[in-house]
Amino acid sequence: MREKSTTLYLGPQHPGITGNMMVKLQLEGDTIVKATTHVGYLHRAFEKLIERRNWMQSTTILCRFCVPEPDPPEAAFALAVEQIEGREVPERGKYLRSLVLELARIQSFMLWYAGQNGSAGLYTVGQWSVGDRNYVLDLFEELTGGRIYHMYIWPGGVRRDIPEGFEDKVLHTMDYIEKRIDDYDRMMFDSAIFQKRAQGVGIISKEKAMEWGVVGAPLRGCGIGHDVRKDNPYDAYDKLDFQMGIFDGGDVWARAKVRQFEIRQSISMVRQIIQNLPKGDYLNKMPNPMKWTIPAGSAYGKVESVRGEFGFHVVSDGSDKPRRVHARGPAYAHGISLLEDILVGENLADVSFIMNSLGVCPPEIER
Amino acid sequence: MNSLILLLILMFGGALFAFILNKFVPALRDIFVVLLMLGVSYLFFSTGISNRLNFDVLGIHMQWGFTSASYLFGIIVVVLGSLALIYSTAYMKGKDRLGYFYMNFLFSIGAMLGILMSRDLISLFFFWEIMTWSSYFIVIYSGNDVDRRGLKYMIFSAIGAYSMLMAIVIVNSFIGSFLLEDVFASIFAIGSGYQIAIAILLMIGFGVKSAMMPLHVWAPRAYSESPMSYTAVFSGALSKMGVFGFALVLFNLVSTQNWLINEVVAWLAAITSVLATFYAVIQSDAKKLLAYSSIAQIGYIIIGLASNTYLGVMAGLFLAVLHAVFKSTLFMAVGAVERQVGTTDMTKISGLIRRMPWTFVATLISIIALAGLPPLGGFVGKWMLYEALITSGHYYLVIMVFLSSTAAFLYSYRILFGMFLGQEEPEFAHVKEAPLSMLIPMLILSGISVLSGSHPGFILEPIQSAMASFGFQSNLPHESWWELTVLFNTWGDKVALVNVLTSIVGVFLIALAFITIKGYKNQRYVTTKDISSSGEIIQPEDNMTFQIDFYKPFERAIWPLLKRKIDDYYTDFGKGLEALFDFVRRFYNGNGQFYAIYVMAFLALLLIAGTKYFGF
Amino acid sequence: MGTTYSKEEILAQQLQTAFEHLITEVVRKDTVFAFATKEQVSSILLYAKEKLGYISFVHLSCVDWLESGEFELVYIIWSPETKINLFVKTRLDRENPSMENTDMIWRQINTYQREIREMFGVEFPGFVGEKEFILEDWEDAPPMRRDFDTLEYVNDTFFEREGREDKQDVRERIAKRSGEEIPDFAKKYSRE
Amino acid sequence: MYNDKNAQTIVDYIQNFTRKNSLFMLAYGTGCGAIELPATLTSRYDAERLGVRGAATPRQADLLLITGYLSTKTLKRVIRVYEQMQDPKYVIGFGSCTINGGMYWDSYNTIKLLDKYIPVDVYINGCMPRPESVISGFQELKRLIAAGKADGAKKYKENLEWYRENQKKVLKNWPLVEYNW
Amino acid sequence: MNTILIQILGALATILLAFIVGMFYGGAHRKVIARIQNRVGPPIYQNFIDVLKLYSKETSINHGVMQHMGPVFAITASITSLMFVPILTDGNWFSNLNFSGDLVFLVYMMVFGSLGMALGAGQTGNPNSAIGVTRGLSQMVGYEIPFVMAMVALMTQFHTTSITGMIAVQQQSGTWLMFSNPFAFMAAIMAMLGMFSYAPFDIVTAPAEVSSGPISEFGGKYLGMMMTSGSIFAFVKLALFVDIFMGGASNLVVLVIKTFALYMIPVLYGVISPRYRTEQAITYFWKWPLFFGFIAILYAAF
Repeated sequence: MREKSTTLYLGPQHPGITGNMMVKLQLEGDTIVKATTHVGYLHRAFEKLIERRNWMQSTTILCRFCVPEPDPPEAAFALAVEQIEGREVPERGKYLRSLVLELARIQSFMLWYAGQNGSAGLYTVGQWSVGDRNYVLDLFEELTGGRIYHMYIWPGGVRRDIPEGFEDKVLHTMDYIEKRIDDYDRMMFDSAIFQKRAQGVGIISKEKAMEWGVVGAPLRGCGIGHDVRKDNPYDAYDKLDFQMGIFDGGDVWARAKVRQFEIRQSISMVRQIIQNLPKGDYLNKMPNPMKWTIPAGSAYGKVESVRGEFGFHVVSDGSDKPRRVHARGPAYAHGISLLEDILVGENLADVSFIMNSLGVCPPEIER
Repeated sequence: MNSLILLLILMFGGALFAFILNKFVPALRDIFVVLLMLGVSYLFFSTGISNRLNFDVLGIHMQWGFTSASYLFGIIVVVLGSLALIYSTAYMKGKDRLGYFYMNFLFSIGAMLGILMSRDLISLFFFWEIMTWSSYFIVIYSGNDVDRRGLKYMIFSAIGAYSMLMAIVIVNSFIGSFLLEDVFASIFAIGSGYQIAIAILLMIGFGVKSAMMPLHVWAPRAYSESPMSYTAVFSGALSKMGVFGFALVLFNLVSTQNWLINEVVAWLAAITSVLATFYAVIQSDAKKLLAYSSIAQIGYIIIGLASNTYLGVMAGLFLAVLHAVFKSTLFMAVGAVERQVGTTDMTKISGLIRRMPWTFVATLISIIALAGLPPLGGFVGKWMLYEALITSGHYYLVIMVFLSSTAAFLYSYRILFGMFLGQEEPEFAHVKEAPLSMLIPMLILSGISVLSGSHPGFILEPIQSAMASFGFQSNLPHESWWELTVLFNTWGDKVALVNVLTSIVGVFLIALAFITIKGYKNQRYVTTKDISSSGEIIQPEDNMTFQIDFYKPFERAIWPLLKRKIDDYYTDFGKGLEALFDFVRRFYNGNGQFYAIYVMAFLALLLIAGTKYFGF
Repeated sequence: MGTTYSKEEILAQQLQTAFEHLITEVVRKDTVFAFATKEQVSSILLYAKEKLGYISFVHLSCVDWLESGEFELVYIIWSPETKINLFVKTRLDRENPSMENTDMIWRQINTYQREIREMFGVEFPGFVGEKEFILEDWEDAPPMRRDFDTLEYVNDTFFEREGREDKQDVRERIAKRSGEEIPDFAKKYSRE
Repeated sequence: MYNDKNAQTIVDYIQNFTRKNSLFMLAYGTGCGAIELPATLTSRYDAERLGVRGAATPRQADLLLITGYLSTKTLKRVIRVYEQMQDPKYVIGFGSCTINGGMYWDSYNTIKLLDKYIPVDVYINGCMPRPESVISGFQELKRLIAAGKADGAKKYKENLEWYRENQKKVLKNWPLVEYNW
Repeated sequence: MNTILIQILGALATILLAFIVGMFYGGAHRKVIARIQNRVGPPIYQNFIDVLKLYSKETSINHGVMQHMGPVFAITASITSLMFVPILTDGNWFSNLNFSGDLVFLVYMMVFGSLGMALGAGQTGNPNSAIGVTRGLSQMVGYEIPFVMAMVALMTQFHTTSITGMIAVQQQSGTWLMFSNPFAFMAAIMAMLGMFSYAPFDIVTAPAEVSSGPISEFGGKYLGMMMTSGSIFAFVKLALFVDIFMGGASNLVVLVIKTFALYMIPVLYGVISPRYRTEQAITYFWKWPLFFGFIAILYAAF
C-alpha cells in the first residue's frame, strides 16, 4: 500500500544535500512528517582496510575519513597510538599539530560559510569564502605538499618542520582572512532574511542533545559548554588562550553564532602559536616505519574537530598492524538519528539549511 | 392552452409521471426524462417574452410571463437542465430510488422556470418553496441526513423564506398589490427606511440561495453531497435564481439615493469571494473545492450587479451565464471522475490524464475559463468587471476582486493537478473514459466557453436586451453578434478579442509545431515512474505525487484570516440558542393557564408591533 | 590513610564496591577499563550514568578476537566532572553472538547497534532499527569479521585494470617515458 | 575532402562549438573528490568562465562528474542518473580511484574500473586532482567534443548488453527501469 | 495583404529584438554576479551558447502531451504579451498589437505562461515540480496584489487603462509616472522583485530545496524553449515598466539604457540576499508593498 504522505528523496543526487547521502522525507504540504536518513553511499570499508595495512600505511587512509577537515582524524589516531605506546611528542611537534589543526578548522569554517549560505540561496558569501579558503590551502600546500589531504600528523609528532618564512605567510593570511570574515558576517548575520530563516529553526533541546550525543558547535549552541580542547586538553591547547563560544537557543542561528565566534578564536590561536612556537625537535622518530610494532592495548584518542569531538578507538594486538580501528565522527550520532528526529515538523525549505548547520558529513559516518 | 401553463404542466406532470414510470417500466425512464426536457426546451424557446397570463386566485391577482431578463436566466436553466439530464442518464445508472431522484430533479427545474415566469410575489414565493424542497430532497438523496447537511440547508432556506415572506407582507401592506409591475412602479413612494428594510429582507432570501457570505455555510456540503449531475444544475442554475433575485432587487427596488446598499452588497460579495476562494484553496476534495469556488464566483457576479454601471452589470450577467457553463462542466467532470474512479478525494487520485483524456480536455477548458485567462470566455467577463470597477472608482473593491481571482489560480491548478496530473499509479490503470452521454454535455458546454472568449456576442446580445429591461441602454456598437469582438470601457480603452485569439493561437501553433518537429525522431515518452528522484529508485510504497496540504505555505500566510470559520460562529450561535431554549423550556411547565397567558401576551405584542410598523 | 587516590582509582573503587566480581584497571591518565560480564553491562552503564555522573556516551565498538573465538564489545562513557573515559568491556561468544539491547539508556546507541549488527552480525534482541544501514543487498558474511577476506571478494567481484600490481615502482617507467632522470633524493627512497 | 566521411559539416561544427562551450555539470558529489569542485567553481579557478555550470537534475545535465571512488550502492544511482541524462552526454572520471581503484584497491565495497560500467570520456588522475587538473580535464573534454570524438553515450547505447552484464555482476538486486535514452 | 506582411515582419523583428536583448541581459546578469563574487564570469554571450546547445540536444524526453506543451504555453504567453507592450513610443515598427489590449489584459496574459508551464510540470509526476509550482503560485498571489494596486492607482489617476495612454500622459506632461505617483512606483518595483524571481524570491527553482523545481524534468529542447521564453519575458517585463513608469523610449538606445538600469535592481538586490521561505515571501509582499499600494491609490484618488 502506498504511503499517504508524499515521498521526496533528498539525495543522493541533490544540490541541497551535504555530500553523498540521502534523506527520505515524507511530506504533508511542505511540512515533514517523517524523515529517514540513508547512508552508506560512501562506504569504503576503511576500518577493514586499516586492518590490512601496517601502522604507518594507515596514515594515508586516516585523512580521508572526513573530506572537509582531514587533519583531526590524523591527530586523533596519533593520540590514541601515542597513548598505547607511551610515546612522547616534542613540544614543537605539539605546537605544529595545533597550528595545522587550527588552520584546518579555519578552512573548514570557510567551507561551512559556503554551505550554510548556499543552502539559503546566498551564493555570494560562498563564492567569496571558498575563494579565500584557497589561501589557507596554499599554506597547507607549502607546509605539507597537499591541498586537501596532508598526512602531516604522525604518531610521535609531525612529518616535517615548517619551511622558511612560513610564519610570516601565516600571519599575513590570517590578517587577510580576519578582514574578510567581517565582510561575510555583514552579509550573512546582518541580513534580516537570514535572521528570519535561521531563528527558531532546527531546534535541539539540551536534553535531546545529551541523549543523542550531540557534540561540537551544535552542543555549544544548546548552551552546554563541552570542548575537548578545554576538557581533555591535547597537543598545545592547554597553553593557548581561547574561549568556547556558548550560545543558547539550540537553533540554526545559535549554531551559526558559535561558529562565527570560534573562527575568530582560531585565528587568534594561530597567532599565539606562531608567536610562542618553541624551538627543538618536531618528531619523536619511530624505528623503521615498515616494521614498526605497537604493544598490545587499546585507547580512545579524541580531538575537537570543527564539528565536534572526533575519536578513534584503537586496539593493538602487538603486531605491526592494527587489530581494530573504529572511528567516531562528530556527525555519527546527530547526522543520522537526531536528524530524523528534529526534521519532523520542519519545513522542506529548511532541510538543507539544518543539515549544513549541524555539519552532517557522510564520509565519516559510513567510513 | 397558454404555453406557459403547458410548460409548467409538462414539467410537473412529467416529473410525477417519471416517478410512476420508474415503478413500472424503469427501462423507459431515462429516455422519457430526456425527451421531456428536450420538449420543454423547445416549448420554452418557442414561447418568447411577450406572452402574459393573468388570473386570480383567492382574490389575489397574479401574472405569469417572461421578461427579457428572466428569459436570459431561463435559457441557462433549460440548456443546463437538458444537458444535465442527458449526463444524468449515464451518471445515475445503477443507483436506486431513481424515480424519486428524477421527480425532484424535474420538479426543481420546473420550479425554476416558474420563478422566472412569475410576475407577482406570491407565485414567486410559491415556486421558490417548491425549488427549495425539491433541492432539499435531492441533497438528502444519497442517504440519511449525515452531519445534518440537509438540515443546515433547510434551516437557512427557511430563514430566507421567512424574510422573503416578511418582505412580501410589508410590500403588500404598503402597495396593496403583489404584482411586480405595481411594486416596481410605486416602491419609491414609500419611505426610504422601509425601502431599505424590504431590500434587505429580500436580499437575505436571495442571498441564501446564491450562497452569499455569511449565509453560505450550507453550500459546500450541499453542493458536494448531492449527485454531481444535480449539482451541475444546483450550482449552475439554481444559485442563479438568487442572482436573478438580486438583480430584481438592486435595479428595481433600491433607489439611486441608497447607493450605500449597493456598496455594502458589493463589499459583502467581495469578502465572500475572497474568503470563499481562500477556503477553496485549502480544500482537498474536488467537490468541496468546486463548491467553495461557486460561492466565490457568485461573489463576482453580485459585485458586477451591485456596481450599478453598464459594464459592471453586463459583466455580472455575462459571468452568471458563463459560470453556469463552466462550473457545471466542472461538476460534471468531477462527477465523471467520481463515477469512474470511485472517489473525488484529490489526496487519493492522481494521473488520470491518459485514462480520461476527454474529461481532462473539458476540465482544462473550463478551468481556463474559470481562472479568467485569455482567450476564453472567463477573461471577457473578468475584463469587463475590472474595467467597470476601475472606471467607476471602486479602487479597493477591484483589489479585492483581483486578490480573489489571483488566488483562484491556486485552486484551478489544484483541481487539474489533483485529478489528472501527477504520477500515474497502477491502481488507476483499469480506469476508463466516461461514457459518451456524459462526455457530450461536457464538451458542448466547453465549446460555449471557447466560443465566448473571442465572440462573446451570442451571450452579450440577450444580456443587452435583458439589461434594457433593467434600464441600461446599450452602448456597444455592433451589427451582428459575430462582429461583437471588441470591448470598450467608458474611458475608451479597449480589448480586441479576435486579435488576442489570433495572437495566442498563432504563436501557440507555431511554437508547438517547432517543438514537435525539432528532433521528432529522438523524442521519447517515458512513464511518470521514470523521474529524476535524486537518483534513487522509486519503491512501490512511495507516493511520489504531491497531494496533501497542497498550498501549505499559502495557508500559513493567510492563516490569520482562516483561523476561525464562519461555520464556527453558527455553531456557537446554535449552542447559545440551545441554552436559550433551555431557559425558555422552564416556562413551559405543563400548566395550561400559563400557555394561555403566553399566547395572549404574544398576540398583544404582535398587535402593538403590527399597528406601529406595518399599519394593519 | 596517608595515600591520596587519583580520580581514576576512586572511580575504579566505586565501581568495584557497587558490582561484585567486576575487574577494573586504571590504564593511564583519564582512562579506566572495567571488564564486565554480558549481563552486567547495562546495570554498570545505568549506574555510571545515574550515580557517578557519566552522562555522556562516547563510543560503542566491537573487536573481533578471531583467535579466541570471541567478540569484544567496548562501551566508552565520559563524565564532564572527572573527565575520565570509562571503558566497559565485555566479551561475547563468536558463535551466535547476541547482546542485550541498551539503546534506552542512551538513544545514540541505536546507531552503533545498527552498525555492529550489520558489520559483525551481533544480534541485539528486542532492538528496533532498520536492518540495512550502510550496505545494500549484502549477501556475504558480515564484512568486518576478520575471517571475511576482502581481497578475495574483490578478485571475485570486481574488474582490475591490467598492469596493476602491488608494490610496483613506476618511477623508472615514468622517467623513461618522459625522458627525465630520476632525481637523487627520489633514488634514496627507492624500495630496491 | 568531400569524400571524407569524418569531415565535419558546418552544422556539426556549430553544434560541437555550442556543446563544448556549454557544459551543464550534474550536481552529484559521488565521492570525496567533490571537495575540490567548490574550489573549481569559485573565484580563484572559476570554471564558469569556461561555460561549465551546475545543473540540478540529470534531465538538464550534459556532464557527469564521477568525483572519486564509487561504492556499489552509489554505482546503482550513478547508472540510474546517467541513463536519465539526455544525449549527447559526457562522463569524466575524476581521481585515481575511478581509474584503477586507487587506494581502495582491496575494498570490498568500491568498484575498481569505472569504464566497465559506464563509458568514460576523460579521466583525470590524482588523489585528489587539483582544480587546475580538473580544468585541464574540462579542456581535454572540450577538445574531444570539438573533434566529435566524445561519443561515450553512443558506445553505451550500442554495447548496452555488455555494460548491463558488468553492472549486474556487481549489483545483485536490479530493480531499475530499463534504459530509455 | 501588404499590411499583414508588414505586421508579421514587425512582429518577427520585435521577437528577435526581445530575444537578443533578453539573452544579453541574462549574460550580463551572470557577468555582474560573477564580478561581485570576485570571478571573471562567463562571456556575455554565454546564454546564446547555452540555448543553442539545448536546442541541439539529440534526445528529448517527455512524460506526456502536457509536458510537451508546457514550454509552448510559456513562450506563447511571452510572445503574446510582447505583442501588446509598446516597445518604442513612436515609429511604426514594433507597434504590433499595442492598441488591441490594455493593462488588465496584460496582467492576465503574463500569468498565462506560468500556469501553462505549471501544467507541464505537473504532468511529469515529479514531487519537486509540484512543490515548486505550489510555491510559485503562492508567491504569485503575493506579488500580483501590490503590482495591481500600483496599476490601479495609475489608472485612476490618469483615467486610462491602456499602456499607450499612459505613455501619452507622460509625453504630454513631461514627467515620468515614477515621479507623478512615487508610491505606485515603490509598490510596483517591490512587486517586480518577485516577478523576476531572483533572490530572495527564487523559491520556485531553489536548487537546494526542490532541486530546480518545476523545470526539474525538462531538458534539451524543452529547457531551451523555456530559456528563450524566459529571456523574452524578462524583456517584456522591463519594457512594460519602462513604458509605464519611465516615459517609454523613443529609440532603441534609450530603451536599452532604461531597461538595463531597471534590470539591475532585482539583480543587485538578489546578489546580497538569501532566499525567503515561501510564506515569508508572501508576507513580505503583503506588508510594505501593500502599504505603498494603498497609499498610492489614496494619492491617486484624492
